[in-house]
Amino acid sequence: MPEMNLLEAIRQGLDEAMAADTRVFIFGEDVGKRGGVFRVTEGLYDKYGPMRVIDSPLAESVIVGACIGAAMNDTLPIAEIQFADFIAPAFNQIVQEAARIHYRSNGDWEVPLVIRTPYGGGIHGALYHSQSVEAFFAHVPGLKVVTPSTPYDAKGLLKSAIEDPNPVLFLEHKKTYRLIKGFVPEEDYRVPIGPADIKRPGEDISVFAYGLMLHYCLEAAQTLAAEGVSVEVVDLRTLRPLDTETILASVRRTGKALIVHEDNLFGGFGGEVAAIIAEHAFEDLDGPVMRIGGPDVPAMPFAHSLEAAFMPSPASIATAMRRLAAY
Amino acid sequence: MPEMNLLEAIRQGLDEAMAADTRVFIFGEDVGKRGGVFRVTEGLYDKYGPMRVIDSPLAESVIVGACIGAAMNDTLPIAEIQFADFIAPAFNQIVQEAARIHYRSNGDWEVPLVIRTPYGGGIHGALYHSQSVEAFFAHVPGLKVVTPSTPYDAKGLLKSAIEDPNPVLFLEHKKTYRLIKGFVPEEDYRVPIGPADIKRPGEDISVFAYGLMLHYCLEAAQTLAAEGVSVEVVDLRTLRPLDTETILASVRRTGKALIVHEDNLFGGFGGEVAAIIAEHAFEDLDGPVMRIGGPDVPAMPFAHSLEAAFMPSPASIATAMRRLAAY
Amino acid sequence: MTVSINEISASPGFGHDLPPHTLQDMLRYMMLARALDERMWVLNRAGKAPFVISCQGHEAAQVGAAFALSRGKDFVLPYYRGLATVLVMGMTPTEVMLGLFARATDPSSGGRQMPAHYGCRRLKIVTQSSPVGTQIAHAAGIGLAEKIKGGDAVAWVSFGEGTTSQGDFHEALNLAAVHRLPVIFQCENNEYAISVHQRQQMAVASVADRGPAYGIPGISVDGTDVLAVYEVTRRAVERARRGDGPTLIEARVVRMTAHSSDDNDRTYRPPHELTLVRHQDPIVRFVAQLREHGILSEAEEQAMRAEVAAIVDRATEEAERAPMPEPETLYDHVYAPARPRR
Amino acid sequence: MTVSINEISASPGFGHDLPPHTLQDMLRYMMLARALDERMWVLNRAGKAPFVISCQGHEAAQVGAAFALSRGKDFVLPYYRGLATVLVMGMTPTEVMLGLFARATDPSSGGRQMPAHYGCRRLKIVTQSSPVGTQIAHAAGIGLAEKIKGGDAVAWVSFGEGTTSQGDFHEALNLAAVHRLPVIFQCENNEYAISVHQRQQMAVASVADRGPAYGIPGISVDGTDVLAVYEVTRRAVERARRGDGPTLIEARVVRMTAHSSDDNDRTYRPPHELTLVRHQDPIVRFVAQLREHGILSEAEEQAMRAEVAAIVDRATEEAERAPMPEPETLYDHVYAPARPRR
Ligand SMILES: Cc1ncc(C[n+]2csc(CCOP(=O)(O)OP(=O)(O)O)c2C)c(N)n1
Ligand SMILES: Cc1ncc(C[n+]2csc(CCOP(=O)(O)OP(=O)(O)O)c2C)c(N)n1
Ligand SMILES: [Mg+2]
Ligand SMILES: [Mg+2]
Repeated sequence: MPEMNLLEAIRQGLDEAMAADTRVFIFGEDVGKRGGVFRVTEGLYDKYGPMRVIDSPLAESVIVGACIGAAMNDTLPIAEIQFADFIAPAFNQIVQEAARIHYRSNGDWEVPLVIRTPYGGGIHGALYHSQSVEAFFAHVPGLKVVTPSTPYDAKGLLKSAIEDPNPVLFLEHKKTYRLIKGFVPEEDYRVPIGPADIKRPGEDISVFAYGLMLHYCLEAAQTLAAEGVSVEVVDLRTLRPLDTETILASVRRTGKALIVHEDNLFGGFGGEVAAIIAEHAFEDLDGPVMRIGGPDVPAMPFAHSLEAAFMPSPASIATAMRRLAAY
Repeated sequence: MPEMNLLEAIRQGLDEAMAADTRVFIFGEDVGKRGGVFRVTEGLYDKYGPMRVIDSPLAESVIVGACIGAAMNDTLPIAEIQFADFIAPAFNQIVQEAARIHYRSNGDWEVPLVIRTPYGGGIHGALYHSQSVEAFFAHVPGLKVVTPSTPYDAKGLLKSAIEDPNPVLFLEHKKTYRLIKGFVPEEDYRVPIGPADIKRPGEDISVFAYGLMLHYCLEAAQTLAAEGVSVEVVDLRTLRPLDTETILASVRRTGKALIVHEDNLFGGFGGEVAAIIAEHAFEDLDGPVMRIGGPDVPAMPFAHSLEAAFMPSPASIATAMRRLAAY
Repeated sequence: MTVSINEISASPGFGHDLPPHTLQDMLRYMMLARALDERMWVLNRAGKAPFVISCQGHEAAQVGAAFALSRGKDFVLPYYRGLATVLVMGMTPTEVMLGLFARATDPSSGGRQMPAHYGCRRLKIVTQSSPVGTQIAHAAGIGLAEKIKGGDAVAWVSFGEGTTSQGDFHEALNLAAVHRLPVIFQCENNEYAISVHQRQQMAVASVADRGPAYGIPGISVDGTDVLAVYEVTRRAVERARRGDGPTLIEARVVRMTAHSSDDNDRTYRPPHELTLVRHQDPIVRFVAQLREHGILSEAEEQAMRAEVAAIVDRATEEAERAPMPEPETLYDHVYAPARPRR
Repeated sequence: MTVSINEISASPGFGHDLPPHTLQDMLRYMMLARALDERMWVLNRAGKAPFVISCQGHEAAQVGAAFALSRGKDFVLPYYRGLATVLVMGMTPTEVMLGLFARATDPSSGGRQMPAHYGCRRLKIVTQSSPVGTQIAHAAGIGLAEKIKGGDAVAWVSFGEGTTSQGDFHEALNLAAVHRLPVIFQCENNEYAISVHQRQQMAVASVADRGPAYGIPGISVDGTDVLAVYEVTRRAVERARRGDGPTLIEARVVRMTAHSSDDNDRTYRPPHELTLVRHQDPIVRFVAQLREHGILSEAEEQAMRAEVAAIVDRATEEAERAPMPEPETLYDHVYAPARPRR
């Protein structure tokens, strides 16, 4: 079982999906000869040619809009949005069109579309190359939103997304691209969209995270273990549909919940998780449902000093874990 | 003090603001001779002329984008988006531009912009003329989001919004336009952006709502009063910045919280309110933090039978209140 | 590259060699659309149909175009005025009325959408939303997929002139032009976007002037002349099937009604214009043409009107009898179920 | 309506009657921009500047245009290649370097944005973001406000040819055209959008071909010829101030570097093209022109180069010494404070 980083796992997933089904094609800015600005699609243009790996014009709304049309004409498009910050011009096509087409046609039409996009910060990308966008889209019925954190999950979830008959927003934390490595099986496998994954079992508190923060939480949990606190770390993996069963079962066991994300706290995805816990595990709670999120400033600045001040860190997460454990 | 409906109060607020400050102008589809599709701007074109009440091309992105530019050139634009469902094409300009300009310029530039738009359902508007959009925008630092529910608040908040140096999204529930009437003073007054308002004091449970649902909650509270349950109904009024003090103080008194909105439940604004309560009023809670929201389907259908099935009603709210009170 | 129909159509003879029964069929569809549309307003006034948005004045533009397409093969993405389009493509009058009444068996949406938001996968009528212009991008994407697959179906999409102000119009035309996609963009220019006149919408006289900005033909045609529209569309379809790329067609039409049943156009439209519009009725025009060329007798016309009226009566009755959606179905079809792996 | 500079500029004499010192000033700004830009790459390679995005090859297009504007009166909305633009409009080399190093006193953003996202309210340089094309709408809005107020300032906005594919380009030009707003749209066409060639971006040869689609002049000019750009911009400014509306100018330029310091253009650009581009250096060209017309001696050129190098040294040193933003300032300026009521 070869070891690879998250980016390579995604590339391999794309490659295998394209080899297996000629209906699959890739559409986005610089995905062709350039292989994408992060090199995720590197080599695919040479392998599958310009009719299946297509450089789009610089226009996100029609990247998604055209892929919706293509999906309705018997192909399986994978749209790449170069940075999640630039998905905003496609908001209308994603929310009002892709997400509502199956419902509005009473089940007649389907939109089997994957939208891949790198999100998140900590890479000195400044206000417009660091944003997290999951809260906007996880709110939208008809969409699925996936946020893998390991190479294994990334490849397995990508294949599930490509085969899913619904529009799937596939969010790749760009700092994990090369930072996170792991073993990926040779054989064809899937990770289903939906189930969360307990990445570290524990007894004292439950922590819910995804993307880069999942790794920071695992690091903090390690620290806490040395202090005698057993932390369960749950990788949400899919934000919509959310695996509330696994979440509630974990909280019912530990009695304490902490949710961590990098996106701005207020109105972020953590609010939903917290609300579900507060309503449905109320009787089991031995402490307040806590949240850590990015501060409520418009975005993550460029200057190192400011970027560092923005990002939740393993240390700040460990502090919150201690506080919750001690409650 | 004359009585008027919510729509008339907004129109009067616009009229007075335009009369008081020549920098104020209105830009949107059909706002001119037609006076807007809901007639909110009726009469203003005749009074202030085509340079201050301007029919825009049918293009929401440039409606907001141009208003951002105009706001940076010493005018006070009021953009009208004909239906909140059609704000999606302007998402990029609102979220990436309007909301971030002051921050990204380190305080150098300001965007004193008001974006008015009718939202919400119950008027047989179907999937695309009934949507609630507050969750998308209340998540965005740099924006203010206002949701008045009474004529008095609507006019007072509108004037505050026009004078605010920041972009303000002003959400008008279209079913309240003619349904909700109230007294509006003759004199020039303001309702500040920020503070929530306890519309009905009570002792047993706290209910948080806004827009049409605020009125349904008041109706349900009336029903519960007859049953001997005292319900406090808090009108959030401003969703961002949120008045967490008033919210927490209320819950600390009653020990029980219910949040009601019409928007889809999952990832909706109620999650944030619930999360704040669950974290910061934990010790005072005598029951689970409950939420009522629209069901998690892509949008509100046209057929009466389906629209009725979608909308939370005074009756369904009363049921939840009873359950919470009995907890 | 903007050309007017007079220049390109050295018409080979009246009716472009279409056989008489086809010409009569065209008229029949126009009359059917009109009769259905008029009935909808009657039902609206009677409180039986909460919302109507009309095709009146656009019939020739739509029927002419649709007759140049291949039913069940080509994709159509008609906007909300596309009643005549969907009739030609195979939607039945009863199905249209089921949509008006928001019945469970409405093929477009099962009563979920407002009337006139057509869709039917079997007929390749692509489901439409209300935000204007989004469908233009979908059409480009359908064309892109067709090119990838090596097929020769075309995508035909319609929209109003106001909608050309949306970014999606621009992005879609540009994409289709770059990749020479088999797409026909039909702008039905009725000079108004609700109350906003074309003069406040654009600084050009014709939407066809925009073709050259994308390197594609922009053709302006009298959209009240069904045969002229047929001919330009036929050529555009040929061009698309040949792999030569998209065409932008502006069909100049008239909006014979208010924008919708929620509108009152007397607040913004001068009275003489409202009268004038009545004189540009595409059906009156086509009847006269057919009469002149001996293709339609007075008696045939009357028979056709009676036939159409009967169809509309029956459609209305059938649709009214159909059941409303059950409340529990609100939760259906949020997500499509997993497909068997291929 | 698309015209090439050769047709419109019956140039009255070399340099359009600009005095020699102005011509030398133009060159000085071009050299200054180049020297600053080159230094940034050196600093990048040395690990001192994490991100560089270049103006190299665009200097003539920007300096020529900016000299036709009125500093402190007209608004400029330059995109990320606008280094020469902001220098002419009054931003100092030190201020530019403060941005590169993300220092607290960076006038554009206090170190919050990536380098090259310029802004300065005092100088009417409007703050820019990264999502391309949004500023085009802002420029239209600035023009709209100017018209409402009855002023005669113009808004000048720049963007690349790739950016013309965005809906915002279309929507903004259309709005400006309808209301005849005082806006100048400068497209700096360097034939690439990162790796995507113009051929995959549009099916027209020139962005200027898009002017007529909006009913406004579309002018294509050699953007490596500073005086040609000056002249077309001067006329566009006159036109705008007269109330005759906007102009679309395509300045054909070369991208002499990779897209940015994160890019490697050898993966998609043929080697001969990389060589060719070196021969289209606008500075080399302008130096030769001035020399030919006796406006710049060899000694003057050398002095200018030395002067500029010294400025860049000083700017770099000053900026490097400046403090980083304090972490607590992360929370500043989320909202503007209430203004006193007027
Ligand atoms: C994005 C969006 N904005 C606004 C509306 C509201 N609206 C519905 S139809 C219409 C006018 C459309 O005009 P046009 O494109 O000319 O088509 P016509 O109705 O004249 O045939 C408007 C503004 C909408 N449906 N979608
Ligand atoms: C909305 C958006 N999408 C994608 C990007 C990523 N991006 C940055 S620059 C660029 C290419 C721009 O090309 P062009 O407009 O021709 O300008 P040039 O860099 O060539 O001067 C791209 C795709 C972006 N900044 N914004
Ligand atoms: Mg129209
Ligand atoms: Mg370029």
